[in-house]
Amino acid sequence: MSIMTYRQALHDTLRAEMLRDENVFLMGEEIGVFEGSYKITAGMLAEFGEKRVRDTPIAEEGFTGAAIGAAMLGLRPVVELMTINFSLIALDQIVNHAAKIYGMFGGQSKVPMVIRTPGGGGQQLGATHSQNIELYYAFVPGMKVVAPSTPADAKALLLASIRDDDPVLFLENLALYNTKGEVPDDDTPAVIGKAKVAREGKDLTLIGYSRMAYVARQVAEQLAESDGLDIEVVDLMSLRPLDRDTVIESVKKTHAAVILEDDWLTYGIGAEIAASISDGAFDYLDAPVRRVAMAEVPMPYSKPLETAALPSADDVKNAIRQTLDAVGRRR
Amino acid sequence: MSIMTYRQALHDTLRAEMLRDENVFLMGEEIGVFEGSYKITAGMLAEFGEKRVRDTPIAEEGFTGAAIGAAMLGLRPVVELMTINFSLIALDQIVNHAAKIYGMFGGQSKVPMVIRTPGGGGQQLGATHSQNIELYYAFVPGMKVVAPSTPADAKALLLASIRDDDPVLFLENLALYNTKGEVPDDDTPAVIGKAKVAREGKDLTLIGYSRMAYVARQVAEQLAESDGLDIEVVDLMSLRPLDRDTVIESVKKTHAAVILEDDWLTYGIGAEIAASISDGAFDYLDAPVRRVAMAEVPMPYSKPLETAALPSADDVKNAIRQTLDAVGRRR
Amino acid sequence: MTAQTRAPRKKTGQKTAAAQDSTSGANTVQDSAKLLDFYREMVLIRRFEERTARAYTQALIGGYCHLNLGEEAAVVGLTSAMRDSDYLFTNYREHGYALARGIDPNEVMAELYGRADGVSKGWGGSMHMFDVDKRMLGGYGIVGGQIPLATGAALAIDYRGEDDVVVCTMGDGTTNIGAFHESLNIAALWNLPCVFVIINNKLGMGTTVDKASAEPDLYKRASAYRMPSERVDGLDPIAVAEASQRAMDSARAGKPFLLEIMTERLRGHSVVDPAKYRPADEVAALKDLDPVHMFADRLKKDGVLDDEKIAKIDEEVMAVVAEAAEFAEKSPFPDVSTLFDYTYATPVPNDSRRLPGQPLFDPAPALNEGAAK
Amino acid sequence: MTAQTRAPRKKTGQKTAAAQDSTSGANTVQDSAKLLDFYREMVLIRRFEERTARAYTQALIGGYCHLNLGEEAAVVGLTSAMRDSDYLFTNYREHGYALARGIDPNEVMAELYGRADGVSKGWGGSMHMFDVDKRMLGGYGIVGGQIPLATGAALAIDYRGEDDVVVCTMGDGTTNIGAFHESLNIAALWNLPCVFVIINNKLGMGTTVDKASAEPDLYKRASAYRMPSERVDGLDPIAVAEASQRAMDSARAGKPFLLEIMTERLRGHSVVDPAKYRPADEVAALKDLDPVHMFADRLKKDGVLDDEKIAKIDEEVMAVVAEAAEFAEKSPFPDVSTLFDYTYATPVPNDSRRLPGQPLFDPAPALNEGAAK
Ligand SMILES: Cc1ncc(C[n+]2csc(CCOP(=O)(O)OP(=O)(O)O)c2C)c(N)n1
Ligand SMILES: Cc1ncc(C[n+]2csc(CCOP(=O)(O)OP(=O)(O)O)c2C)c(N)n1
Ligand SMILES: [Mg+2]
Ligand SMILES: [Mg+2]
Repeated sequence: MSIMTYRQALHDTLRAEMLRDENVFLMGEEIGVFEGSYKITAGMLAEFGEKRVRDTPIAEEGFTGAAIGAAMLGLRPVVELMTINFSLIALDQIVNHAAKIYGMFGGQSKVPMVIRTPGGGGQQLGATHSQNIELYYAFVPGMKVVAPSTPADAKALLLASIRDDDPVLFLENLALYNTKGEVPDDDTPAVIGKAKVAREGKDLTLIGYSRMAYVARQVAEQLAESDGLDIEVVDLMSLRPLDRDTVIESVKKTHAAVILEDDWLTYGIGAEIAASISDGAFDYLDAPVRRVAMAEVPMPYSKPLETAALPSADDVKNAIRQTLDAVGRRR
Repeated sequence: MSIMTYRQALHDTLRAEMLRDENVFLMGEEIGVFEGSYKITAGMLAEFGEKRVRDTPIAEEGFTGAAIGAAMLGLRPVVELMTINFSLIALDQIVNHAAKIYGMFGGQSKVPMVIRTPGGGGQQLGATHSQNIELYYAFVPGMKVVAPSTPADAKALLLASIRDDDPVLFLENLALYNTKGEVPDDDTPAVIGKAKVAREGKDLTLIGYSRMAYVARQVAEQLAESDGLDIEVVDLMSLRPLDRDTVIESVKKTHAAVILEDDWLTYGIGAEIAASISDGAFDYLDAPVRRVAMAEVPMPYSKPLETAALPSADDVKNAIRQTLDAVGRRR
Repeated sequence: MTAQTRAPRKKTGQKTAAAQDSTSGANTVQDSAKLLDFYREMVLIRRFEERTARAYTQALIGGYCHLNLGEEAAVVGLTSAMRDSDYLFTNYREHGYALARGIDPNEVMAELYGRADGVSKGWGGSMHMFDVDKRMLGGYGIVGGQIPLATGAALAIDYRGEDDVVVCTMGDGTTNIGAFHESLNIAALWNLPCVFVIINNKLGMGTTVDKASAEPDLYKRASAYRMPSERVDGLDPIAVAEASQRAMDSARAGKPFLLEIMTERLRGHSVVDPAKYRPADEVAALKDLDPVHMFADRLKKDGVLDDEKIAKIDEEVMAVVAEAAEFAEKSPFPDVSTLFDYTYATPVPNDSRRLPGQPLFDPAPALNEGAAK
Repeated sequence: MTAQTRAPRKKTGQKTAAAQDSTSGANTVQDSAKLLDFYREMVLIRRFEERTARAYTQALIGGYCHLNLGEEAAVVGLTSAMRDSDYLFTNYREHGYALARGIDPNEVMAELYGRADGVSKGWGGSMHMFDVDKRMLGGYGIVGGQIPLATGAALAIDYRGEDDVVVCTMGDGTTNIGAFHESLNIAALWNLPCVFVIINNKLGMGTTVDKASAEPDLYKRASAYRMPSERVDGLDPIAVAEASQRAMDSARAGKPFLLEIMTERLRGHSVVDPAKYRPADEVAALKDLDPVHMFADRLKKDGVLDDEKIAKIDEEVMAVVAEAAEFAEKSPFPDVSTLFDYTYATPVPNDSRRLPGQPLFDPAPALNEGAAK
């Protein structure tokens, strides 16, 4: 067990997997000479050489597709897409090819690959560079989508993703790279398709993933201090498959739920969570499921506007209080 | 008022708008010499010439982007994307450019364009050609997304879309092209962002859009006959903006809802509808909102598999009966 | 059965010198046995596609269905230059390639019929033939979608230091899409063993090459990547075989190649397209541009073939095709219970296996049966 | 205020003959006033960008921030060949273009600061400068994203039979993306009045051209579209101006053009990049490759400029830049109440105007306050 950043956990895990299996190799823009836009691959080119750490041309569709083809022949490419915003250019290759090849050809060819890419907002990157569009992948049967929120989960889920025989979209987050946490030394992969209760509680279930699971844990601790509330936090960890049972078991216990998400509210990831809870815990809910999400605008550059558009910890706290209020009025 | 097919309504409306406004022009693959994959543009090249009916190279990203650029200078392009599946190649231009340009530059440039494209399944077109991915557009602030289910609505919404100053994704459906209905002669545009009650009823609200609104109306009629049920049908018509009020008003009256969709269940369009109803009509619902959607698999080619993967009228009827059953047990 | 059948070889990352395998490949195609083989294969494709068209009108085949009629010489010449261990990626117009790569016509027809014995188990249909053993790694329906994949397969070969070649075919209209550009650049940049083949039938669906490509001499586009390229008459299987051999040799030596094969499309874009948009004289001229007839005439002139042999070959081929149709018709449809078998290769918890009629959760019990409220 | 300011002209769909407007354009740049103008503009860009870098480190500017340092001659030479009515589409490295197109430096700096007086009202920031009056139709942050848009703008010009030209700049690394290929093909196919300009600074972020492009002589890629093209020394503003004029003339006459301008990147990819990956000798050599210094030396040699004038220009420019920074700092931030003003140009019902903290529905009343259950 050692304490390290989310970035370090990713770096070390990638490196260990490269050492373990020579079929694992890296592809992406600026991952070699430049050492990665966010430095996850720092030092890798020097250690592994150009064959296994491939700087690509700016051609997301071409090189992502090439990774798919290489995976069809049994290699295990790990692609870095600089941010999830640029993945739109590769979307056809991912959705219409990586996610389809196993099924469309009757199970004849696996596509064992990982696409690592950070989402994020709040960095004043403007409308095209601040989106959280994991929905585009989570929606697609054939894809697996994971979204760790801690360094330990980043390690365990990356291990699982690289060793999985299906295409996995591995969602990182710009704001998490420098966060720290304990990371176990052994390399036990996580189970893709499982959520976890990150904090036990009885008053309300707070649900998040990636950065918003991090925020959820913080808010829960703060509300314990400030309001004496006992909030249960569920970290989804995997968006596809989606572990509804863990969420619903929690809500059956707490009778109330708030969902945090960084993407737009309407049709966002939280819609499915809210719909599932409202269905599966219908007779247990004491108030409507509340969603806290980004304002539905193209993200503005200017700081005050950006701040207003993004959910804050206070927004979450208010949503929790209002929901508990509604519960109170119904009990 | 005359009776015509959905195809004819689209064709006639396009033609009328071309005659009305010389800034309106058509772009797309095979819309001219070939007269359109689904013949919506039949005869147009002969009537309007190459300048206004442009056969493009197979380059969805390039020509969709060119339409955006032309719209920025005040033209009103109507792009045909042969099926919505191919729109993935143009997604970056649509999501990161068409939908962003008005906001990202502080309102300096409008993007008055329409992207017409059919969704659909059930034609044995296999995994990559049978998807319903309107979600990808409905999710995005800055886009408008409409999805008519009748020839009359096709006309009214196409008029509204062409005359709107924002990028509109106009969703058609392969299975609707040959359906018939009455179409008014006058050219009153619909209001984008409004749903409608397509059939009044009191027992349960059945919600759909595009082909599934058509199925919903049929099922409602059949159940009136067979089971003596009085089903209210809400046709969403617009997926972005989404008219939650019309849906929720209906559910407040009927106390039960079933959603029909052609896309995959998890994270599909229905998730938002279900979440919204469960929230906005929380105290009125007598049973969980039920969703009937496609099986979550890459669509197989083989007919029996495809049929099994797609929701049938019987599936919808069962879902309605089971929901009313659950209502009964709770009342 | 997966595509990863090959044990990785010593990973030098270096191209091994392309040791020419004289039994595969077709450096010389002048001996008459080979010529007859060419002819027989061309006739097989012709008859198979004619039968396919018929089955389609009988509603035994569904979806989109694109035929290789007019491209028989191109298909046969090109595949003759491939070794058994070379890989092929192609598009939705690929029945002929499946046959030419040695896939059992029964399985190809069964796929068209959507049956369990189909080469893709009925999951793919006309546009998506795949056979891992024959190294045919797919028919693809998205225009250009196969090009990045093929490039990646070539990357895998190079990564392992193997010496197979990937052949990637596409239509003329496909050269205008971004994936073409990105892939050819990557292949040339990384010296990948890949031959990109443009089957130029001079039409997209109804759009002619000069209405789609600012450089209508498509092979010249290779210059944007410093890639060698060549154009060849695709109605002549021998010319195609020879040009293909040059292309394969180049790729095997680490220089990817762009080969443009000029063909004719004898029918519509797909089975249902009457192609009314084609000028009458162009259609009339097609009669003299039928590669099967042309090759028969030539072989007759050269004394390799006579009317009797032609009839015999036709009879043999018709029997094969008839058997394929019979086999397909008798083959069972895939069982609906297999619907969820191919979403994931590695099973994981919470994967949805719900049919459309099934509820997400078991119906809630009545209020008095144990709800918490 | 929208980009659609121009009344459509008679829609002939025909290109009007490009009547040369001798007051705009820069057919001859040999007179010393013009040379001094060039120099002054180059210095303005230089000082402005230096100030930008400083403001960034002071956290007055956020997000990504890419500078034109080293590209001053390219920017000034290229824009000098444009008429006021010509359009410009560019990428995220565009502050210099904004200045060179005559946008008030105050507004450019205010945009960088994210203020309401910014040229994009604070919504765009460093990467997204837009000014409809100056016909600068955007800075774009998605690599290659601007190329289809520029092509479409040229289509609109052609559609209306107008005779403006669209200039579309991009980096060297951008020539490897699909949008480049698709757009150049369309522009050439339809004879659109567009000049595509590659600002070749020989680097993507840290990736050199020869590691990214199989044809590193990027202007040669035009041949894949039968498009005329040329490469020019981008450290020499006069050479750039002349080459740009040829390119503009070609485009105005209906022949789109690919112009490659060779430049140097004097700093990192963006303000925060120390560019440690560049070899020491390469960095050292940059000293002699500074276009501002080179042009000053040349003008001094030609007697157009002397140290005194240099100092004076510098002083004037520094004042402009200082004022811009002051203006920016004083300009208000956009009001949060405007957050929902630019989602749609045509208002429609049910558009979401909810802040993250607001519920989707008003809190439900307590059960006894009128619920239906
Ligand atoms: C991305 C994409 N766009 C459009 C289509 C529809 N489409 C299928 S085939 C075709 C024409 C292809 O022409 P070409 O590349 O010349 O191949 P050919 O059919 O002539 O063999 C088109 C436009 C598609 N399948 N994929
Ligand atoms: C589609 C896309 N991919 C990646 C990026 C990240 N990115 C921003 S600039 C850049 C390098 C561009 O290099 P070049 O085209 O040479 O322009 P330069 O920055 O040198 O002016 C990259 C990879 C992006 N913005 N968009
Ligand atoms: Mg063709
Ligand atoms: Mg560059």
